[in-house]
Amino acid sequence: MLDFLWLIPLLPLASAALLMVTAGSLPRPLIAACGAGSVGLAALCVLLTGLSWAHDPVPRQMELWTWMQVGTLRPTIGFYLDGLTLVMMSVITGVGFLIHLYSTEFMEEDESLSRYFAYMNLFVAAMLILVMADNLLFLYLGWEGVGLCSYLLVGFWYRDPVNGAAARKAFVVTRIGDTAMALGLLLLFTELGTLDIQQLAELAQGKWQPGDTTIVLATALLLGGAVGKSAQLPLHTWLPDAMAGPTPVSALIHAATMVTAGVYLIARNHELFLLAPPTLLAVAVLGLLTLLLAAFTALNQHDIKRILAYSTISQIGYMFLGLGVGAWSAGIFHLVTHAFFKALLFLAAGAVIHCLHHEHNIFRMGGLRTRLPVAFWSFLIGSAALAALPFTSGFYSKDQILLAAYQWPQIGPWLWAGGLLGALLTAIYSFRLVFIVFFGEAQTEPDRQPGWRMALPLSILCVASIVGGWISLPLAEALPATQSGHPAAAVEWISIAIPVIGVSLAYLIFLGRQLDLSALVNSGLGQRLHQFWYSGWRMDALYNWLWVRPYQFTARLLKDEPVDLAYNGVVHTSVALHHLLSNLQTGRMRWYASTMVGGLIVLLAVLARAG
Amino acid sequence: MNLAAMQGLLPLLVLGLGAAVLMLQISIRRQLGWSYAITVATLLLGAAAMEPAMQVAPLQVTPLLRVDNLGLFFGSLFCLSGAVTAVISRDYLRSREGENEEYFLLLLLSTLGAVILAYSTHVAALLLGLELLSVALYALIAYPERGTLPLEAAIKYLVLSGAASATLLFGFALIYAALGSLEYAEIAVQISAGRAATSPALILMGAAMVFAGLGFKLSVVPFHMWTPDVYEGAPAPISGFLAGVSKGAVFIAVLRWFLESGFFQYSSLLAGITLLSIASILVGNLLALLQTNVKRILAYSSIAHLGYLLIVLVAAGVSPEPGLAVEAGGYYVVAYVITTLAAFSLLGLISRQSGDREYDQLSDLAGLFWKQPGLAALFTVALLSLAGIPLTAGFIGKFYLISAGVDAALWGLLAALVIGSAIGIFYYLRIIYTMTTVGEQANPGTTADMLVGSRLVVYLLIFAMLYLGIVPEPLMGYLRTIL
Amino acid sequence: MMESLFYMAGFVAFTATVLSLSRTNATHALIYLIISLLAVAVMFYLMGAPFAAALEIVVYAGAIMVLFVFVIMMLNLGQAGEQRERQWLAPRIWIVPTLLALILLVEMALAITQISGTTSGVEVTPKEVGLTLFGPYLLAVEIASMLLLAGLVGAYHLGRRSIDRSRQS
Amino acid sequence: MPGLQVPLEHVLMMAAALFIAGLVGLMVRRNIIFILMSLEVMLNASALAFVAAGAHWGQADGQIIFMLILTVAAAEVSVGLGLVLLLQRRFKTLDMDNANRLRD
Repeated sequence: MLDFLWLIPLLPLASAALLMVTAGSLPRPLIAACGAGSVGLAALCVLLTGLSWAHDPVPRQMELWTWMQVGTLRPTIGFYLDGLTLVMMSVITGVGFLIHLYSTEFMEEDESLSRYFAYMNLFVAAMLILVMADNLLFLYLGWEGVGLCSYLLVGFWYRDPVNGAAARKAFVVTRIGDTAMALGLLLLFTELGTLDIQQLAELAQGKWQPGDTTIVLATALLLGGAVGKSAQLPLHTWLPDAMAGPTPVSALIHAATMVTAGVYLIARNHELFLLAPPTLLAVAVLGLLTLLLAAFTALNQHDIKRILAYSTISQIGYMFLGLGVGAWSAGIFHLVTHAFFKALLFLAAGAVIHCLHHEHNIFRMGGLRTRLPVAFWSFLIGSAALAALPFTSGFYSKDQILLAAYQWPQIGPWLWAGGLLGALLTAIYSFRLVFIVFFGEAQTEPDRQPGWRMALPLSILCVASIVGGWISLPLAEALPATQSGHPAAAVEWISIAIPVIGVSLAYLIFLGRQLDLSALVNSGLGQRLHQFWYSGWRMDALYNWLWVRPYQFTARLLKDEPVDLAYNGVVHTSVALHHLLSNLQTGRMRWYASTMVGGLIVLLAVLARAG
Repeated sequence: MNLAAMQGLLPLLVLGLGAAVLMLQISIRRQLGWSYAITVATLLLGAAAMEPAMQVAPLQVTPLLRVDNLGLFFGSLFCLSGAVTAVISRDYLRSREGENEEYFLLLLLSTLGAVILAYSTHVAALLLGLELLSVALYALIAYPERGTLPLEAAIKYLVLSGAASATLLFGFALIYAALGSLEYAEIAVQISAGRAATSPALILMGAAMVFAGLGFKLSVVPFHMWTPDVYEGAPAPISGFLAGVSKGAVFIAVLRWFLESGFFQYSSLLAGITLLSIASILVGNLLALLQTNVKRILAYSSIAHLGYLLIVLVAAGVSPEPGLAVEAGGYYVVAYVITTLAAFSLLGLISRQSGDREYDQLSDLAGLFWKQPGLAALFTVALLSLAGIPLTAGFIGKFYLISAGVDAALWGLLAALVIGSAIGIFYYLRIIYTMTTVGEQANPGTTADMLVGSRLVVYLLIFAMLYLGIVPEPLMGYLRTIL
Repeated sequence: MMESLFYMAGFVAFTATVLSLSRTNATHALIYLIISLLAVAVMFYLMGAPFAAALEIVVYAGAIMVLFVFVIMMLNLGQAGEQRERQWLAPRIWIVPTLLALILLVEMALAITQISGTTSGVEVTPKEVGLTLFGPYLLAVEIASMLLLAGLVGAYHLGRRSIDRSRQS
Repeated sequence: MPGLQVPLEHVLMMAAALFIAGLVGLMVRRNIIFILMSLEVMLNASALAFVAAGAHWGQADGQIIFMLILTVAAAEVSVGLGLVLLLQRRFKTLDMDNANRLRD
């Protein structure tokens, strides 16, 4: 099966091509079958690959094909297969397939079904290329590919200009990170002369001491790319807006896979990052800040998908924290469990939205526990995992990260404390969501129940969200081990207790009403704080004020100003030359003959220099 | 003439025999379908005959022709291009009355000329190949029964091309007078033996006149004036043949002449070519800038592309290791021929029911994307390839060319190439943009009535352009082995 | 004696050519051209190329020029045409091109005068030519036949149309 | 009969002069018949140069190229005159300056 590795990205790619070419002329069931089936087949291939890899778990590099060979330049296309790749591939195709299956029902009535599946399949193919690539250039191709698909899918319902604006925002903001990443690639290439990931690691270790400026700069630039793609501070603002796309898209792209690409990038290049301790510190601190900031924001939202979006930002913050403190496997572990329970949450939210006439506001829901039981149980399990309640998958992964943070020298305990605060907030906001949406009085009646194609993926993901914490990922070879050592039992117990406390608090505040915070909320400070957090710490306004306005101002200033003059000059010169030359094309043969004679005279004169 | 020579010349024999059979068929009974079938079959057989011929290569057959991989490969490329032209012409001629059987005979003879050019190692073969190619083309350009434009184009081409041939011949006569040989390899021997030292200026002038004559066929500035007029006046499939096969064949002949007769050692000749190259790139692209006739745009763009190709000659001359430059030239010719054929095929196909005029105005293409998406896709890929956008054959060709230029440190030429490409993108994208707009003008509204052959050719061309852009290595590797 | 004959022939050839190309009457021009070709044939003969001389007369002056005559007769160019031709040959029209051509001639002369040596004075007989033609140049003969075929078919196609039309009208 | 020994440069100059004369005709004349004649003159000049060079080396190759040029001239002229007939019929003139509808 390992020889057929190329089949895995090719399947969804071929399906995307087919759907694009036929442009909706296929019968709708066939479109759905093609869209979901190709990803399902790919998932099957990944499974087979995993099985045959288990026999012989050696990392291997497979050169598929040399793109071209011009002189000494020889860009190749190849895959690298190790435990990390396998884990990522499983998540992408496995969760991806479930979401595709779910989509066949969710998008059933959409007129652009073919376009939807074409984009989704293209996304899966690009994401697979991203994680399978053996060199950073090829990885970058996948990286840009998923960005493009994200853009297309956020703006999927393009008739509403708001969606278009959201898509553009997502594209532009992540581009900032991508540009940094491209610069990082160029820097690495000029320094080391290759972009092959394994060679890079080797060469870098030979060339630099830990903390050398160049490698710190290069990894910082890569981090820029990761921060943009994974919606971390300060480039996180696009993700909440990206919820404008269809909900399965949010589940697949903006929760389970694409947004974790930054985590993958850092883990994949961990040898480089290990040479740059300052960058690693930045990763950890950025992760912590992001997770806190997003958690506070999530506490104050009332759009169901925005709450989940901020929780995603926050959870990726945990992954960054894990990577930053050297808990590589824990970071990836959290990536996997997060993919399960966040996909579950989004899909359950999608089911709610789907059955409730596209209602997004949680305060207009309520009492859905009995009316939408499938969604309720899914949401409950997903929230439990998100809040890291004991024995759920989220608990294990988050616990590992927090323990590793605690053991990190110097500021470790501070990072740990921050993470705990985040965990408390996570528990509160996730169960706030559960209590408000599913308990209390009904506000809106659902007009339908999810069918099996929605229920089945939800059930599978429910199971995965619980048992996902018990599996052991084959990461030992691929990533360096976390420093072991057992912290005090108290630390463990605190980690367990915090989520429980959070859930209890949420119960007291939002359901039992024993804890009345209305006085606090309605006070002047409370109002202002609420507004502040509701707007996501006013980041959008800040950026608007800091970047967009000055940019627009400069643009207006330069609209007909010197810089343009140069460009216009080029244009005018070209046009003038065009007219001049064009006037010479008189259509008269005598004139043509004369120009040829003139040309011959000039040519002879040039040659005569040697004569 | 032994058997091996016959085997080596098999492609030529097939084409010649095919022409004879076709002539007999026309004289016995005029029937367009048969003529078409014989032509396509002959051209495909001619391309396939490369295989047996390769078994005896390399083989010098009389001083005139050499059967080697280079000639065979490009010979079969020209045969296939001729077949593509024939298929497109069949569709194009359907709405045009008259006796069209000779059209295919002339096309066959013209292709034969191109193949001979690819084999030529002697002045006589060069002259005959060139003239066979051109004489058949004069009649093909003027073929349509109605309208005055084809006639005007044919006369312009005939007269100026004749003058160019005379110039070329005079140049060769001077070289012959100085060196006493007409065979390329022999010329190289004489030059290295020092016979040239007695009259270097004479040889250089001869070379310059030869290059001027060939430069006309390649439509290199300042010998380019005829190009847009002739392309505009000629039937679209013939314009494609003229721009693709004729130029490609002449370029291969030039490449052979340069490689084998030792003219690379004259640095002033290389300086002259550099000048022509830069002029072609800039003038060609500038002339295309605001042009509204698509055929003329493509004509100007072909001038610019030949300017790019000349970089190969300079690079091969300057660089101590000419291999890379020659490979780049070979690849570029393949990419250019395919792309050019694709672009003109579109014009031929949308004009298939247009009666007397052709749909060659930019405004005629408005809305093509919505009316005939397949053809629009063909044209889009072709234009992107001409513009050198990645994942198309044109990109790889240009990339190859740039690395050859970098290798030989030809910064001036590369600067011209970059400027030219930048201008080029503007007008190529303008055409694509026009195809996506909703046109108000009367527009080729016909769909779905293309012949099966034309459809096949459209798909094949799209595939070839993309394949060469995405998987260029097989062809590169092949060219590396044969050049 | 022979030498002076050669130079005389050259002089005649050049003069006749210039006269031919500056005529207003096509028939006159053609006759000058034939004279020029005959003079060139004399030069061929004197240089030891009798076969080429014969072909120059038979094919060039004989066949190709007759084609011209034929066409000129068919077109029936009248007096009015001649009047117009005269206007077209005003000095302002030909002076710049002639200057251009003279520059080119000077450039060519600079190079040509570099060469030394004479024609060998050995006659290359028709037999030798024939042996070479059907020896190393055999393929050239074959290809030339294709070339003539192309010319024939092309001329037939174009000429047939004009004759058909003239019959119709 | 033995050939004459004339300096090669004289013959080549003669050929060049004829070539240039043809070129002038090409650049000056508007009547297509004269243009075709100019073309013939140019081709003939090249042929003269070849025969002279062949005579210089005492080889038959020069004469053979001359014969090929003859063939070329015949083919070109036959097609060219066919075009002349059509030109007269379509444009009612032989003036090439009138045939300039193809232009920028």
